[in-house]
Amino acid sequence: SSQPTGGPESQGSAPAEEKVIKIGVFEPATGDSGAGGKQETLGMQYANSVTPTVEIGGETYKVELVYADNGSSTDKATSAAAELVSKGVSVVLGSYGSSVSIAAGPTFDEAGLAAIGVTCTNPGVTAGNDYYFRICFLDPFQGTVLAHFAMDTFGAQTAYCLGELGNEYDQGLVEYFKQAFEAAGGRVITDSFPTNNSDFTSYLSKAKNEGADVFFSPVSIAYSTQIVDQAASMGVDFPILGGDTLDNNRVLAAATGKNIKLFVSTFYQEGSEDTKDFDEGIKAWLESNPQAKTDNGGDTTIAAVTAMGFDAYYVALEAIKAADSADPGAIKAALPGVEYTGVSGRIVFDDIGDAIRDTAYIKTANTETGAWDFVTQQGVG
Amino acid sequence: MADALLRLENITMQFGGVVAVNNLSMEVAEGEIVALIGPNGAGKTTAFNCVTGVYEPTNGEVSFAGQPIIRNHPQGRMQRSYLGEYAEHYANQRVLHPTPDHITQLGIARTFQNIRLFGALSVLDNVLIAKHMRAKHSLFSATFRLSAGEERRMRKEALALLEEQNLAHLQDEPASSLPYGLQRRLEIARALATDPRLLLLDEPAAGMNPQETQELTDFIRSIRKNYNLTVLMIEHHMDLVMQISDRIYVLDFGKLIAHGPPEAVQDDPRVITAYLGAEEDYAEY
Amino acid sequence: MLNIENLRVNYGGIEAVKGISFSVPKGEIVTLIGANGAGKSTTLRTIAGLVRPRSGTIRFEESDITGLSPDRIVEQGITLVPEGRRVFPDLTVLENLKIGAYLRRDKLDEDIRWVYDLFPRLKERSWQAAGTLSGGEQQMLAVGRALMSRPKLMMMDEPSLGLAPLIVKGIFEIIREINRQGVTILLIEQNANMALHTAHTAHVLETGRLTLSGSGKELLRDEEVRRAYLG
Amino acid sequence: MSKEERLRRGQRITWLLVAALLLLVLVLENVIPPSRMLFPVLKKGAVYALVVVSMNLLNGFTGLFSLGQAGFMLVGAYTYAILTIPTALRDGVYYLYGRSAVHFSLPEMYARLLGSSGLGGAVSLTLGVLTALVCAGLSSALAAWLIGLSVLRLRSDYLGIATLGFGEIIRAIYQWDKLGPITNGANMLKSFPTFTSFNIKNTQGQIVLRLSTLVPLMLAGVCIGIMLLLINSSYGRAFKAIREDEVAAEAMGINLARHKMMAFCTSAFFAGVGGAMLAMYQNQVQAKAFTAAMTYEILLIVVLGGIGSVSGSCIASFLFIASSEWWLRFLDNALYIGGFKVPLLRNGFRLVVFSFIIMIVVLFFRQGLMGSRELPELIAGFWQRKHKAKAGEPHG
Amino acid sequence: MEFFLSILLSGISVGGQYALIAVGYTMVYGILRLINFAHGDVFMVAGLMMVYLSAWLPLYLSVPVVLLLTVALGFIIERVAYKPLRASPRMSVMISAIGVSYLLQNLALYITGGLPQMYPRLPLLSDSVTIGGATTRVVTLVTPFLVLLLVLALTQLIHHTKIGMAMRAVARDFETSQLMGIRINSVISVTFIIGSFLAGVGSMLYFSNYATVIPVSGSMPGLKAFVAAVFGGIGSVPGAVIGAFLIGICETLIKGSDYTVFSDAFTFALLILILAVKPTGLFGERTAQKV
Ligand SMILES: Nc1ncnc2c1ncn2[C@@H]1O[C@H](COP(=O)(O)OP(=O)(O)OP(=O)(O)O)[C@@H](O)[C@H]1O
Ligand SMILES: Nc1ncnc2c1ncn2[C@@H]1O[C@H](COP(=O)(O)OP(=O)(O)OP(=O)(O)O)[C@@H](O)[C@H]1O
Ligand SMILES: [Mg+2]
Ligand SMILES: [Mg+2]
Repeated sequence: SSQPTGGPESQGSAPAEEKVIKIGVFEPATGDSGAGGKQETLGMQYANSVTPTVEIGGETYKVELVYADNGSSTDKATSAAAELVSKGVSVVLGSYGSSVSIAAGPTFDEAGLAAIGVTCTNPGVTAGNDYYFRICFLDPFQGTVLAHFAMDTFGAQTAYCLGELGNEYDQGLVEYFKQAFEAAGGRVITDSFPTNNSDFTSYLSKAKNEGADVFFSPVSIAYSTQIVDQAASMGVDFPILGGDTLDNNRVLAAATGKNIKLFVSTFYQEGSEDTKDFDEGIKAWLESNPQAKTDNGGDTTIAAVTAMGFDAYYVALEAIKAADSADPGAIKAALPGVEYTGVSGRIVFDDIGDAIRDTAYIKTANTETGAWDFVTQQGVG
Repeated sequence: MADALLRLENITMQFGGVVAVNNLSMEVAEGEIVALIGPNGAGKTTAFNCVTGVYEPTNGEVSFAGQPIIRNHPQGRMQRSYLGEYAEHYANQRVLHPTPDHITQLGIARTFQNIRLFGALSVLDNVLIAKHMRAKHSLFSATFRLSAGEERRMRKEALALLEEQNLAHLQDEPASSLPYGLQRRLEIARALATDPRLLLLDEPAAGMNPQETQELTDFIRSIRKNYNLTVLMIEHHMDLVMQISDRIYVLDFGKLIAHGPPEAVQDDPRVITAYLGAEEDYAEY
Repeated sequence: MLNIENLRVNYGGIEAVKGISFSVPKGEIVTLIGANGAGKSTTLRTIAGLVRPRSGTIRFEESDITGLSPDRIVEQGITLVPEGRRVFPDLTVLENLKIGAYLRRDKLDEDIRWVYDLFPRLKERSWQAAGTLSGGEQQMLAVGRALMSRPKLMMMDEPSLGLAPLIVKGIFEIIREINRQGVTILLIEQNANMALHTAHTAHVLETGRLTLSGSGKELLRDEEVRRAYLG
Repeated sequence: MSKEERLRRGQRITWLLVAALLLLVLVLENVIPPSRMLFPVLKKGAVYALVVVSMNLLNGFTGLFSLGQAGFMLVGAYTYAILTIPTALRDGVYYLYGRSAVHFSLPEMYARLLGSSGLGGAVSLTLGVLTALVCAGLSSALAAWLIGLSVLRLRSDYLGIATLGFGEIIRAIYQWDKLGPITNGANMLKSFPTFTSFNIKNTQGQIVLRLSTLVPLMLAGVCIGIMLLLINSSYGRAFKAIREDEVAAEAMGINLARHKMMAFCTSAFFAGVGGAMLAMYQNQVQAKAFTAAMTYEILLIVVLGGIGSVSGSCIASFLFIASSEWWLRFLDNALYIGGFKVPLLRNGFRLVVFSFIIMIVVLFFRQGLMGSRELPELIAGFWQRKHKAKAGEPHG
Repeated sequence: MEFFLSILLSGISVGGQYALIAVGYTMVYGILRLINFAHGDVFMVAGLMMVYLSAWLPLYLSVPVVLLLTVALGFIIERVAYKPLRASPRMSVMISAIGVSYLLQNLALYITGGLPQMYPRLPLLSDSVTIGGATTRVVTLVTPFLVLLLVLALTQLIHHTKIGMAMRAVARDFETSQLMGIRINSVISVTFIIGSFLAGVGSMLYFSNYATVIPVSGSMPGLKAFVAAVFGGIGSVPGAVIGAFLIGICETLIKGSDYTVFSDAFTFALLILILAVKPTGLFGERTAQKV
């Protein structure tokens, strides 16, 4: 039998003998984190359009992305994960949001399927789960980075932290921020709001009243846009700090044209020389693909999670190549040895399965141009 | 009458400014059939509701078989707006407010002016439900069938009761599908299933034609005999009332205006003006 | 005035009315008598539009009203005093009367006074929520409410149910009185004696079929009727 | 053949059917690959069936409009999790609160008596889990009792909203960080024994007999069976009487407060067990998930199945879960037939279609799937028709 | 002081927005005994329509068009999802309402792709003002007055007009109402139209304050508003409004305290407390039921 030579254009009419390897995309497309999940998926889709095949045992396999929406909620995560397992994927990417990843862990574990977390930064994702890996930094790191940044840049002594109740990501990050901030002699007030809350003025007033120097709220996109907007209308003077989730064009849009200071820590900075190809390539891809552009929030600003999704796809390909097999078990065995340098930097796994990372980018919203400005690259030192 | 089965003393029931029952005292002796009549809105149903615990009377006492079962006197806000009499009389006695199920437990069963069967349930179930109260079982033993004997006994008795009322062939029909007359009959059967000593009937003949009313009359007579029952009933059908009651109480505007044997009451001028209307009128139809 | 032809009505699988025909001449009192479950109420409910007939036609003053919605039928001048009172429990007595005249646009004071004269008991209770009235008082209210609409044809389903003997007589007085004022009346009664005395024409309904018709006086003399309905 | 006999026959057939289905599941589970979507759907369906029936017991059979189901499930789920997380894994779970305030785990306690490996291990796991499930049920029954004291005298919608409110209050309490050492605050509890823990492994750690789908089905089956017994007992009849007419029920000597409380607590008990089983299915539990929306979903299934029909509830649960989690999923993904992209298909479409289906069922099957009938009656009716057809005689 | 003032201000504005939704609930409940679970979602859809319409229509046009469309939506929902179930058990209608709520949310999810949508700035309403040192938006100050005005008009309508009386009659007995010549369908439609109109107005006030619309934007305010309606006694318009303000203020006060976890729970606790004392809410009348 002969191998088809056609590119991705010939999809529909490919002969039946074409070999396919499936990669599961375990991401939220709906719910609180739907927006973020979609952007992360975009990175994978773009990568898939750039490199649609992989060589295994000398044969070319077409890589097919298989999606399962985990609805951003832990109670739907199990079924979504089971769905991927049942579709026979070889390896899984995702999810945006730590809670769902943690919830799905046992399902992947049981099925002997390796999962590569992209931006789920909570330690609980990989801890105690052999089958979960991840390519991003962890919350203890990110929290510490932000705490140091707050103290170094603003001389902050009092920080007000706000997270969503029951969201592992928010709560974990707040906790590590608090630990670092207090260790450095600062005072921290922590608070949580219930899911689906939309009035944040009380929390902002409280922060103001407590004399907070910074307002740290690493919450999901829907909430952060509201916090930014309401903070601006209340005329608060403290800067708002967020984690990687706030690195999103919706949040940026909410800040644009208002008198507000917004800083985020993130995985990736658009516009550096090294990643010019990627930046331009994906922008062109977004422009040519209306659905993708809508998923990205209607413009072509590149979110860090998109870049991370892009890298995750290649890490998975590396693992497949290293295993030289489509068998989930073999891929799992090969993953710890994978080394890959992507647009977000170098990725090597430690023995828990976490990527070894030591820098984060800090960006600020430029409220005039409506773009993210690079501030600094911050480590824990 | 010392051996009265049911005794009402100074019962007053006041709704806001409306005194529905005003200082009513009456007695029903064991084995009697007593009728309570009076114009519309005189307070007859309300009196029933006071006896069965549906309402708390504003003032007064009800005793059953010599035991006080309900007792109240105006309290709180009611004290100031009370329009009846003898409020002080019960003031320093213990207040008694049993719930309706408690009253039924004591042996007083009733039917309703507007039929209140368990419409969607079968005829048999309607009767079985009335047997529930006296059965010896707990939630646990009933669920796990540890008291299956008790259940069998209930079924047997319920069926016997239906048999007697000529309803047995309808046992699986939903109660709501029965014609009106049979529904009334079933309601009485259901009340009988609670093993009462006293049966309260609220307009049992309403909506029945003269012939059906006649059947009902015989029926009430027979249950008194077979079940050793005392009956207190409200009724507007004078034929029925005059035929079977031993004594009659007449209420008007909540007050007792007459009582005594049927003949005496029938001729009482106050009853005629308030309730029956002039005799010759009555004969015309 | 009202012509009913071959009316059949089903409830689910049960046939409650099995093809009846009769008419109600203008200015008369017509009564339907029959045992429990004979289909009397069903007939009235069908005329009022509450139940759709399976077949048959209902004509009122030359126009076909079969299958019209109840509110349209009321517009034509037909009112029903429903079985079981059906007063609006949350509205006061006065409001219940007013709503009886919902489709009228003229002044109501006169009529309200008239109803209160007919039933003094209601006047006393003018501000009471109708749901807390006694059974008989509710029945009076239901009749009063129907009178408020000044109908051409008034249908009454057991208006004397649960009323004290004195009031029952009163009700029949009223029926005759409003009939004298020109209102045509279609009446259902268990109290066949009274009904037959009052009515010009009477029909006997047995399990969904008309078995006997005649003037009230004729039926009063009929042996069959005497045995079955007069006791 | 009399109606009663036919009904009894229908019942026998139903039981046989259920037993055959269970056996089939056991076989399937061990024959076809465990990765099939069928199994998670069966597991979740079983859990939902239990919860839905427990809600039907209240709303359908006792006529108490209660919306507290999610709250009771939450109590059960947490009780189960707190009692069974292995002590060694507790610190990892409670990482934000230093350590857990509970220092034991039920399966381990049994293991100390019976040994932790081999048969002893299996028995102690089973006993531990069963004890924890019973505790889960009891704790939510207790919660229901406390709540019932204040709200059961409310009528219809007021009762509904008050119980809904209690659900929200319970959720807030479990999320309260002051209770963190016990409940782990608003964060997830995990690492407790799940259904997969019941797969039997040999000494090499390979699975020799899969029971992970059978176990939830059996557990739910037993619980639903108990509820059925209750419904068909004298107390069940009393509950129905309350549904039909409270005033008349009271006049028949049924103590409203006591019987309502019984129904409320029983329902909560099984909702608690169901909650615990949901936690087992999900491998983790978090208070956040037990929202009013979950209660609505359960209520929806109750109505879809038929208010007052246990078998309807069960069938509707499985159908609901299967279509929402499995059968309709393809709608979420773009589909190419030849080179043609099927329009509308994209993420979120599944839910749109699903809600349309629900609306259609609600609008066109007014009584739900089963009305208030039960499966045995249907089978009996079927039998009767067949019988009649064979006899060939017109029915008089 | 400034802190307290700003908390109070946001409490009042939250309360006002709940009030507008609550009135819709209470009216529909009053008539159909139906907890219209879809009401909060109608409110959300009104928000979304504004987002999309304002993109290609000037504001002075899009505002009335959105109100019109919202009213139409409420009307259509009633005709399609509730009217066919008039004769069914109440539970079915309620489930139909839950179904509609699902449908609207899922449609919104499908159309927006789950991305939060930015609500347009309404001139004047969205501007900031400073009073007593606390900064807030104009809409916060406008809301309570607007609410009061609307509610006065409504109570007038319900208690002193024919249609109001018809509404109360229909509430208890469809059949008998028809026998009085009342067109129950028109009366019910009017109710839904009024309710949806208020939801439309409410959505403008609400989203001017909170800027983003997501598919579940309606569910929390919807639930809170419903609680407010129960709180005041379902069926009573002034009750709903008082309930809404009380809840709004309490809720923001709690959020400003150390027990934010309980901000939603407190609302319910308050409700249950009220129900324990008055089983039919603050102004709810115990429906007359005579045995
Ligand atoms: N819950 C209540 N609230 C206010 N008034 C009430 C209430 N219940 C009864 N009443 C009033 O009390 C009076 C007596 O009512 P009741 O029902 O006892 O009359 P009745 O003698 O049974 O009359 P009928 O023969 O017409 O049934 C009536 O005028 C009624 O309006
Ligand atoms: N809603 C209904 N559903 C099913 N069957 C009904 C319904 N209403 C009445 N029926 C049945 O239709 C038949 C005729 O009932 P209908 O009420 O017309 O009788 P009726 O002559 O008015 O009797 P009554 O004197 O008891 O009022 C009866 O067998 C009754 O059981
Ligand atoms: Mg009475
Ligand atoms: Mg009738």
